[in-house]
Amino acid sequence: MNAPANKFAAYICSGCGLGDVLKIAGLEKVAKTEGKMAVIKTHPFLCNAEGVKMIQDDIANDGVTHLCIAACSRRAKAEAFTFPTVAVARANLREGVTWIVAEGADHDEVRQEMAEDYVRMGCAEVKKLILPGGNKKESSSKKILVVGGGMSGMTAAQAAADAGYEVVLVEKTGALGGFANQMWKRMPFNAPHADAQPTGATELAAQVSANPKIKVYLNSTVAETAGAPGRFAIKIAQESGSISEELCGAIVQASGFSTYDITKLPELGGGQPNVVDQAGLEALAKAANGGPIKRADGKEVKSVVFVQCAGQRDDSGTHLPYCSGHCCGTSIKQATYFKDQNPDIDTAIIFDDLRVPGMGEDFYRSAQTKGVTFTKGKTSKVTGGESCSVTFKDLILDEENTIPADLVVLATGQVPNAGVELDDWTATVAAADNGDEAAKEKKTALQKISVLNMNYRQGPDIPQLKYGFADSHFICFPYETRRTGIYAAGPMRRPMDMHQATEDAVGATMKAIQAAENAALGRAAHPRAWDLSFPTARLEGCTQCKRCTVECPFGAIDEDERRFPLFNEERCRRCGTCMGACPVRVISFENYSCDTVGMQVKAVNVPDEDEEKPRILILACENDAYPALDMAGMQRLTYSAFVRVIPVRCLGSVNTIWITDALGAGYDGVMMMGCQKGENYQCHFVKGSEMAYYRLSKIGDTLKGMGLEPERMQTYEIAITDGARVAGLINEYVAQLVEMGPSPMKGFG
Amino acid sequence: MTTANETAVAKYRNNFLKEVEATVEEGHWVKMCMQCGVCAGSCPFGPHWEHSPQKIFMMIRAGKREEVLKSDSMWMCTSCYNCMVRCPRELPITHIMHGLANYAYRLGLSPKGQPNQVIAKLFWESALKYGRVNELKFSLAMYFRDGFVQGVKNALAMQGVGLGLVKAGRLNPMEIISGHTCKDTSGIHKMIAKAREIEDRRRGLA
Amino acid sequence: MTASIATNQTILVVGGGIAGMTAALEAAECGKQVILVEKSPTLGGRTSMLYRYFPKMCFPTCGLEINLRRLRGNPNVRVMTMTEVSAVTGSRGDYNVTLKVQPRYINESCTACGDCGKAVTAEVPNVANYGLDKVKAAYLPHGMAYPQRYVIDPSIVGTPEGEAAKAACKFGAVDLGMQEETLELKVGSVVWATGWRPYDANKIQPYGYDRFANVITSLEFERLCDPQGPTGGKILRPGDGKEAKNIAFIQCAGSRDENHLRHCSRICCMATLKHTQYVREANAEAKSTVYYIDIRVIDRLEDFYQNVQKDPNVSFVKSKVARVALNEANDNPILHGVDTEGYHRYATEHDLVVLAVGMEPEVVGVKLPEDIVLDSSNFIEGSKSGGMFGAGSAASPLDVNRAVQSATAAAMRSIQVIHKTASTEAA
Amino acid sequence: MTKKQYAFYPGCSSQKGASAANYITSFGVICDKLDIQLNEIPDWNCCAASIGYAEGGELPRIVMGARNLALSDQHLPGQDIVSGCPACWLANREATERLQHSSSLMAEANEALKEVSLKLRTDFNTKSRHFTEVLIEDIGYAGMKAPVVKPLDGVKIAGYVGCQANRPYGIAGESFENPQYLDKMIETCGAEAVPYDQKVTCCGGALAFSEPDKAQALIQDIVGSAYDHGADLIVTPCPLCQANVEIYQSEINKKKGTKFNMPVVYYTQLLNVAYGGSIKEAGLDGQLIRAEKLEKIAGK
Repeated sequence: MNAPANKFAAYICSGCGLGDVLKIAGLEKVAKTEGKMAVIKTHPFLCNAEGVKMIQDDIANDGVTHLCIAACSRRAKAEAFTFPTVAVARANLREGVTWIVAEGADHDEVRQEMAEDYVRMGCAEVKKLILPGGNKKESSSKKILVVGGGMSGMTAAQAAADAGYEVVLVEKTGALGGFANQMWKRMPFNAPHADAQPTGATELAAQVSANPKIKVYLNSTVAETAGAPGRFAIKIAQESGSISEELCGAIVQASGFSTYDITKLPELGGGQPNVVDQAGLEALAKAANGGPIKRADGKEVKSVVFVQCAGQRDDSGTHLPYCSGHCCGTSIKQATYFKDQNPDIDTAIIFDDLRVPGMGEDFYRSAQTKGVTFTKGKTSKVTGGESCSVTFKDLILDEENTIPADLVVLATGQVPNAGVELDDWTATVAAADNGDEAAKEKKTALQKISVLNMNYRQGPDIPQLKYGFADSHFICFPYETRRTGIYAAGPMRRPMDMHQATEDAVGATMKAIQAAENAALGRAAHPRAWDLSFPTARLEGCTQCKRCTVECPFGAIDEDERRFPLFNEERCRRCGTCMGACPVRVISFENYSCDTVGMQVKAVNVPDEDEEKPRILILACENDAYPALDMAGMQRLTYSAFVRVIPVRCLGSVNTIWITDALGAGYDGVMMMGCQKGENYQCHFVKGSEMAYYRLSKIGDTLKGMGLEPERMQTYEIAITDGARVAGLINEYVAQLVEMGPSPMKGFG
Repeated sequence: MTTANETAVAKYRNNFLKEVEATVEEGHWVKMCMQCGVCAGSCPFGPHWEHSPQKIFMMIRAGKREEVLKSDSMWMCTSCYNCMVRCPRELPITHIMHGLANYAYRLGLSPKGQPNQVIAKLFWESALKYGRVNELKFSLAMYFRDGFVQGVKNALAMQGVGLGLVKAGRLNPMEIISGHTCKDTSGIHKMIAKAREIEDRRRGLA
Repeated sequence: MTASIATNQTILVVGGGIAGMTAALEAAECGKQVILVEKSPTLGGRTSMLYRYFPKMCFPTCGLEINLRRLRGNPNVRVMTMTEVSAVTGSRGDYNVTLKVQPRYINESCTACGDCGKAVTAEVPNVANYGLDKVKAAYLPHGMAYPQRYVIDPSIVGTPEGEAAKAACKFGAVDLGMQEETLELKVGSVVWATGWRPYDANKIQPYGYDRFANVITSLEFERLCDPQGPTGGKILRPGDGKEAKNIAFIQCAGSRDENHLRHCSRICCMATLKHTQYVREANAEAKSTVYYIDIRVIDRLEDFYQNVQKDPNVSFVKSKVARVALNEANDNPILHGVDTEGYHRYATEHDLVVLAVGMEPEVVGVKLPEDIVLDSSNFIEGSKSGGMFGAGSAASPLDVNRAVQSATAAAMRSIQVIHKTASTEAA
Repeated sequence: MTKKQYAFYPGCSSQKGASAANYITSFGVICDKLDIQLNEIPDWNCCAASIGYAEGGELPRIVMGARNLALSDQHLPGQDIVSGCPACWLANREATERLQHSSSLMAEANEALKEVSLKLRTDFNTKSRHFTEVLIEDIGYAGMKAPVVKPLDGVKIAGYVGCQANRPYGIAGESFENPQYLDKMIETCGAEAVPYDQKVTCCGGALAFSEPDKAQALIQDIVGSAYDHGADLIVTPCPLCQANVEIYQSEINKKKGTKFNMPVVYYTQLLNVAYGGSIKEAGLDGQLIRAEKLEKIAGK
């Protein structure tokens, strides 16, 4: 389908010792006779200004449109070999051949064969490459929807507006401010970290309401989220019952948290008079307004005990297993409410580990200076009433102790409001569709809980990670939700204090405006933000099997009314999992398709069995396995010259046809190298490697059908640091195949 | 009449921490301890006492007044200052230990006949009497603290050393009769009496 | 990389660690022009010197690879290594910055082929391994180094060694005549992602880091456990190369201490918990003992702590170790202290002691623009003029995840500054 | 050339016929060679030491110090107050700092000082220093080396710094756990400083008297380690350390069956001998356990 104007050129580098150990003439011959390249040039130093100039001139003056650069790894010299106006394929002769094939004349033959194959593969690939033009949208919205009007939400809205973006803020209650409205003061954000500070919620709410760029919907919820980044169609249900619609570019979800129900802690006096949680204490302090803090019964509090980790860090499975992080600091803050008002009030904090990281240590010291006493102990019993008492094991004095108090404060945890848990949702919907009445009711109930009510087939809210928090799975990429253009902020993402929450909101807003900008340019979102390609499907060939829609890790694909896949390009992360899933191979990217890889597989010259030169195809994840192979090269480790490596965007994008084609063509084996899967998965497209394993577990029968041993196809989890290991694995596998003998398919291919 | 102890108990009711802050040398530092225990592990006499400094600080916060003031722990301080230089919260632990000991002693709660208490007392008296310490009288007093017979035993036990020191010119038998002294001993006595009066007034022990 | 000339629409990011790279990339992927300066020869910063991340035990280079890929794909970021900011004047939206560029003695022609390294015999301490081993004086900082270019150590410039390196290079990449350069540019906003450094363990005298070979820092321990490290991933004692099987971890080595760092460094507890699992991985019999004041692992990280607590090979002692002595017979450190939970005195012998050293801002001792606002531990809170921001562990002692979060926020704030200048100029 | 002038606070143990008499004796030659003049504070009184706490309490102890400071300020204005005994140095310096730190304490002290018709300037902050500080900071190691005529060749010495010469103040720039200055002085005299892990172990201080067994356990470590590291003698900057570590060796031998006979001398005695001082001038005749190696050199 390439226009006739296409002109293909191969540029071969003889630098970095390539010319010393490879017969360049042989490579040129391959590029000409088999690669059918119109232009073939060799340069002793292709990546230097002169070499690059040579290529640029050919592009400018000679109409070259497609390049095969046979030199070093695609990970090396990327800047030099960037030619934005043409399609480029890289044949890896350095890290992939000369650096890993054992030195010496006895290896010359296999080394040369390997290099020639890579030139063949490069030429084959480039023929199928189309330079992605991108898909600019004229009418793309850059408006930011913020869901939740608490500190996080307000901060996000203000942040986006300050950067010049229109904002729609939806808050379910009648006022902005969220939990902060119930608070008397907050922990200090800045040096000297000594005293509790006003929350500033009222001021921020006023700013936000007054900001012409921010449209605030109070008493409103999101009734539906449809569309994709750049064109999210949001239905906002108002108290009045009326529905207004907003077109938004990206979404920040800051739906906050609830406090853990104190009545679930009877052993700690939960529910008894004068035993309150931290929220309850904030209310009392707010009521006191700087004066003496009084209990519900009006009695002035003269002694107060704070019980840390109430219903938290619980490994029994009854209460919250995690630590909410802010509670130590919050209790310290609340203790100073009393001390600042009247230093004679006895304030004790009973803790196990006092967790005030960073500058919190200053706040801790400050409270000690004010006379707050800290006791390392485990509280076993609290009784409320006219005179409360707290029984605990003093871990320092190593004895049971009971202290009386007018008021007891339980430091309970944060419970996220992240919306509906998707597995629960899927199960419920399935049951409901089978006519289960209870399930139908539950479904309506869940819809009420849902924050975004997304119309995605994967469910109405963003996926939750653990304990109901919608956190990112990635340490290096804390904002990576699995729903493109929707970013979580604040305590619904992870338990946190107000300072972290406001920081978090600003970060999430950064990602949101970025998503809106990229959607408008037709560019992918993280991790392929530079990528202008996007998947298209030849629907005439589609069998409506739905695998692509089901397997897409990002919920990018819906079904149209005729049940054909409907690609939401702006949701797509360009991993190619859909391409790997498609049994009829109708899905492809301009620069990455069944053909771009398939033709490389076919291009390899597979020797006959009598030559005793097995061929092994390696399909390697380009983020971890391929760099690991490069590392092996950089460390000058050697591995078998019988392997041919093709980098893939993700193991999830591997279409089984490549494997069957390879084995059918007489390859002796296939190694699939992807990222770690399972709970601590490393796959940057979440489910890619997992899907690959799942699909390939089913390929055994196909192989049997071809009369092949299942061992001829192996999958491996490879980490980027596995340079040495990967070389070893290759050599072991090659040895194993030699043991097995050549593929019976040889000669039929 | 009520004892100093009873007065203190009445004044601070059950808040021992407040009492310590008001009456003990550097006592206001006690609340800053974070229970890391570095002091406990740093003390050369650590193995020999009941409560470590950090534990005593915890006991003070827990209001264990009797236990603390009657304990012999702070009397075990050799003034090596290890705890003080290592404390991550910069508590002047050595001074607090001395202060607690002194306070307990002034209230008459400290363990009777605790040997270190005895020498501390003897040293001070010796220092005060002539304005300078008279080592011979000081050591003899030390030997004879448990009565004459034991004293002779102690003295004999150290006789070799004593004679050695005399021979080396580092112990002067004549000091029994005459010894080093300041000219203005009477002034010094008045000065110290005054100082004590001021301190007692400040600590409410008058 | 573009040769884009900086304007007051440009964002300058100082520091090429994970926070700096993140701030630069987030802004650039939002269409902004960014200059990213790094004082060392490569991007990657401290995280590239870690073996694994907690709590997932995944590899820092994995995220680094993605960020480098983002960088290669983005023309908006201009990277300058071996470059430091020597002065900043002006105010929000209009800063004049002076940069000092140190000579690398290797130019863009380098292909990282390694011939110069082969030609040189002189060795220098390997910074990437905290000096635990040596590298040739012509070296690639590490396998993931970016730019992927060699560096010549100044010590061999003007020596026959330097000439040998020059002679060995077929591509004329070795330029021994390079000089320090100074350049001025205008930017609208500055993100300080200058990161942290481990607190100098020599200053923690009671623990004898300066006197006992088998007392090391947590950062050195990371390198010992890393297959790319000096011992190929074996936990061997620096003293005698014997495998360590009974390891003590001393928490708050410098942190939470008025004599050293006043703040809590946050990461050390989780780092040590992670280290106990390295120990397990290396030898199923090996024992770890953690001496701590408080175990500070918040939110979901608590899971990791609870799992380690279940590990029979790991024990916890609530105690700040008083001092470390030496068993002169076998060079084993002996830890002296008191377990404060019930007051138990100990004198415990271990074969290796790892000091969980605190985080100190890298800028301590560096002259910052007086516009910068620092907290009591010299972390960057922001700037009086409002156009400069701290990011990552330059702003607060943070773990990687929070550092990236902070850097993303800093990028947002810079964009706000740029927007304000743009709109006021338009008006 | 003019001599460096210092107000001198000898302290009780350094008086004639007292336990550290030989320490002071050994100052003589050093002061001559290094042009140091020590002017004794008239009618100085006991510094009250730390052990005074039981009966003394806080203010009386500080007032004892205050009197010395006031006398020094009156009679020897502007001269740093130098003492050879770390306990005295510590007490004087502590008194100065505490009084500087708290105006109320200063007022109280002055109220008491009225009784001896003295007054301490509220801005009094004259330095109280240990004699080692004078040598290290004002003379310097090079300066200390200059007069050396009899380098102590082949003498192996364990530098025992102890507690109060080292904590809480110590010598500027030195570590509390591993101070180097005593070793440097040893080397300055031409002797060899052996590695010594008991450098800063407490000798029991005043408690050696009242808790002999507990203190002697520590002293046994201090002396034992000196033997283990091949030392001929121990050197110390502190009279109390010197007395405890020297005097109780015979006791320990009796109780523990050890054969300790380790000389314990002062750094000043080393310098003195190195400067050519005689056995008498160096106060070596004041040793319970004679330091033969030094005496041999001094005798030459």
